[in-house]
Amino acid sequence: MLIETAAYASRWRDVAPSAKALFAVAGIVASWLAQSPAALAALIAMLMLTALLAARVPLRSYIAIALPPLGFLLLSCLTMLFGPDENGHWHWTTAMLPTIQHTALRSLAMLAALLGLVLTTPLPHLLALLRRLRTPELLLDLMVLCYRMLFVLRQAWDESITAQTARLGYRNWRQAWRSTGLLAGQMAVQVWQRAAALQTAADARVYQGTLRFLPAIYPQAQRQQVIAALAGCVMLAIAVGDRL
Amino acid sequence: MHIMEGFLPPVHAVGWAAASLPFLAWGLRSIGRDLRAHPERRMLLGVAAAFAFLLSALKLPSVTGSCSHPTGVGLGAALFGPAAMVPVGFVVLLFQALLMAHGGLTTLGANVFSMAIVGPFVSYGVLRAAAGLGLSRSVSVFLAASLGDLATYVTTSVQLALAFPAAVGGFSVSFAKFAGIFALTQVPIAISEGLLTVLVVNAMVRF
Amino acid sequence: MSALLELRAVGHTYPDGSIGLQECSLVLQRGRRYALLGENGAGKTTVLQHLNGLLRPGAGTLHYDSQPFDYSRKGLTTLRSRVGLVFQNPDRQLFSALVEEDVSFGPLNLGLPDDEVRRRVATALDAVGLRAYGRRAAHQLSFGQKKRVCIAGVLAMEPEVLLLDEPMAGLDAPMQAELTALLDRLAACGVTIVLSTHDIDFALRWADDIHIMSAGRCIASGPAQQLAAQADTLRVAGQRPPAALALHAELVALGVLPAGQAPRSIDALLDQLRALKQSGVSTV
Amino acid sequence: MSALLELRAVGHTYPDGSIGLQECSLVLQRGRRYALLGENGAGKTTVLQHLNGLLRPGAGTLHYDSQPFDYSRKGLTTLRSRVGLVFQNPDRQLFSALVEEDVSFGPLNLGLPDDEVRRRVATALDAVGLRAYGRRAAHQLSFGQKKRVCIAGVLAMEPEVLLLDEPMAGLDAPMQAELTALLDRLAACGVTIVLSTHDIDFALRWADDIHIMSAGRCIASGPAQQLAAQADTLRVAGQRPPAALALHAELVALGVLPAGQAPRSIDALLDQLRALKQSGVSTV
Repeated sequence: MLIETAAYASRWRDVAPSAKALFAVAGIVASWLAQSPAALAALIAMLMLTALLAARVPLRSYIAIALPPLGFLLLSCLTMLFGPDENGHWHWTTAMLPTIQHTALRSLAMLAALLGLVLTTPLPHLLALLRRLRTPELLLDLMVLCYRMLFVLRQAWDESITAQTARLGYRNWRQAWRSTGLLAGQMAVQVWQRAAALQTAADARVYQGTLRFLPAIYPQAQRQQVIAALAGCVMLAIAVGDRL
Repeated sequence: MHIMEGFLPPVHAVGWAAASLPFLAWGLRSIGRDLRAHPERRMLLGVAAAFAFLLSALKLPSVTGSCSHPTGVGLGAALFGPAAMVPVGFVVLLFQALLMAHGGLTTLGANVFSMAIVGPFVSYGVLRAAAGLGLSRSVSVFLAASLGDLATYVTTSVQLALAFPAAVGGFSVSFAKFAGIFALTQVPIAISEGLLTVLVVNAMVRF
Repeated sequence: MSALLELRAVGHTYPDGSIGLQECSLVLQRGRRYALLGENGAGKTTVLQHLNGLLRPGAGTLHYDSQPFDYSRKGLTTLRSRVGLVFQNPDRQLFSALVEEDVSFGPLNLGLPDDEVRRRVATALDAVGLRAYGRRAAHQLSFGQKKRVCIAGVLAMEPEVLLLDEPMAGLDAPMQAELTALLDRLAACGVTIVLSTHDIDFALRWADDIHIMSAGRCIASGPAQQLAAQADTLRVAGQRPPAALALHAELVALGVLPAGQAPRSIDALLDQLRALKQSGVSTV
Repeated sequence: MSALLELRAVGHTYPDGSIGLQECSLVLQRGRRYALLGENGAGKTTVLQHLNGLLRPGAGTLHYDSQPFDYSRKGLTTLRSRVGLVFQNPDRQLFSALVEEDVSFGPLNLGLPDDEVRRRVATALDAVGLRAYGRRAAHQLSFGQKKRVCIAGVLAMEPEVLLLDEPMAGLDAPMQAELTALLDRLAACGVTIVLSTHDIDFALRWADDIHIMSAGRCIASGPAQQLAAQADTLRVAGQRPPAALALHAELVALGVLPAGQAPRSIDALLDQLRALKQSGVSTV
């Protein structure tokens, strides 16, 4: 998972997640408000450059991560560029071009806002932020367990695939299907065993029914939030100025 | 197929979020009640969510180049009931947005509606109907998983068509276009999903 | 001296019908280092889970502080906060994302104030030598580091008794030496340590007392050196005599070494031989 | 004699950037028993996965039957059917509900006819002593039994070379003895065996030849007894000298034992001492 690796390697990793989230949310709201292509382009530039230059996210990972959503964008826009005319003949049409242009730029700006956040903030820090924002406890517990077990299960999955490959389990299409099915079935059964083991381990540490963790302290949080808010205001000003 | 970050206009994004919220609240309440009787279910759903995420990030043989697909949601609906799958699906979709940039935060509501609400409910309904008709286990599991998957993608096409009606022909033409384009990837995925779920369920009942 | 923890004729049958323990009795005194020695499947893990209240005896009783334990909610909280258990597989007991979060889980469950929890987390991570890793994610650590995080998670509850299930399994020699040093430091602080192992050489080298398990029973208990010399008892438990004792006995029989206290490890035996060489009392 | 398998200056970097192997060269001859000795992380598993074609060298080459290996689809199928690999953790390589189904996985993938598969499964289960367990559920077996099922699953492909990753990890003494006996039987049938271990005592006791790994390199190769005596090389690889050799050296220095071929295990040393005692040549 490229995002995960980039986030832990980021030089903004230990910046208060609240500040980074504030900046990203301001970027998203500004992108929603902005109307003209020029304003959206300015927002895209600001959001991307912040991630690439200020937070020093490697350009290569940035592009690799942005490619799948860009594929979706391309496909959807091409779909909108094709349609019937009044006579029911299908061909390329520019009727929706303004909508397409606006939607594409808005999507890019918001994608840049999202990437700026997730490429500098490891998911556990975001979960801690969600905890502070009073997300329902049950959802948080599911997220915490999901995050940790994700890596445990993926490692188990990869090791099993390797073991199956060693016994020629992926020689051809048919065998690949059979092997994947067997493995997924065995792992599905493991879900219960692993859950039971975690329950026992939690009970051993006086589990009281909810997963409680100590919040991290960010000594610089206040200063960082102010900076983020100011930068956010710049983006909002661009967007609001554009509407007026 | 997840709708990417920022693709939906604000009204639609907020609208779909508002539509999903009651289901999420209902799902949480339903799990909460269940947890009072079976506290160990909390861990179970957490691990199940991780497993669903893992399967959704999986590249299946024969469907190269496809990105994420809702594998496991149909299976989960059969095992835990559709209500529990709303919060689990929510977590999986949030993680896909945050860890893989598949989908997004502003489109989370719309994606939750198609993938964590419509998908599981259709799967569950098909499973019940198939049981009523007395179909074999493999057939009913295949139908449940693949129809749940198809329903998800039809819902996504509806969401896109509502947001971007065609200049000529409006919603119905736009729906036809989106559904047609995405069918190229989604129909093979739905079939794979059905096949894999059958293999998984057959392997599970033997353990 | 009174017993800290005691199993009296405890029997336990698992829900699937397999027998975990049968008439198993053993006593743990405060401040000693115990090894539970036995083959795989002899019931070592089951004993540890009884000592921490995770399993409840089907027959017999658990005595804690010389009182029969009552298994009330409050009693269990007290027992588990004072008797910490570290499981064998880290991936089945670490559930939170960040190291320090996981370590804070136990103390928070005890209802301690945040400051106190923070202090304990720092102390526990210091103790296992992972202070700098607090903000790392668990999946970024090596196997040996994860194992130490598990131990820190239990230490943060400041238990009097530390139970460890096969702590040396999967560790190579340098990591084993590191972990042994950590256990020695904890024992020096007065923590009672009980670990399970199937390695008799390690048990003899490390423990004050050994409890030998076989087929769900504790078939013998006593000081390590005394017990390790009882070849018959060991054979019943599927154990061969420890190498250090066997060699010492032969060398005594050959007159190379004087009769007396046997060494507890091959290294100690080597030291004896080297001392002999240097003292010039060569047998040639 | 020509090499069966050979790594020539192989380098391998994992996708996460960590270095698996660096200029690693080693040769395996037909019919011998090899131990790959090294600490955790020294690159033992990476070597085994190269020998079986699971990993591809980033630099250098794998030679098979004295030819550079070509990594074609067909070549990989042949290599993996002739060089079987048993992984460390049985739970990661058993995926079928029943033991015999799991063992049949490899032969079925080879595309053999059903009769032949049935014959091979029976033979492989016989070889590991689990004939009676074919219809049992794999997850109900003990750890040691699971390990043997994994070996049967590879044996059923009738490989010429058997690679085992840390086969003794997690096994208690009786199970280790059983597995050693099984490996001895296979070696006697002409199977070339390569196992990885971090236990130098075991490597010396069991192997004909040892390859010592350290930090992704094979830093020394040679006959077990010769290599095990090179204290300097061992120290680089984080290994202490084997107990049997160290004791033998001290006893020779003390004049208790005659100089000469050192024993390969503590048991062999004990036998020497007992023989000495019975021959009446007591040193007293």
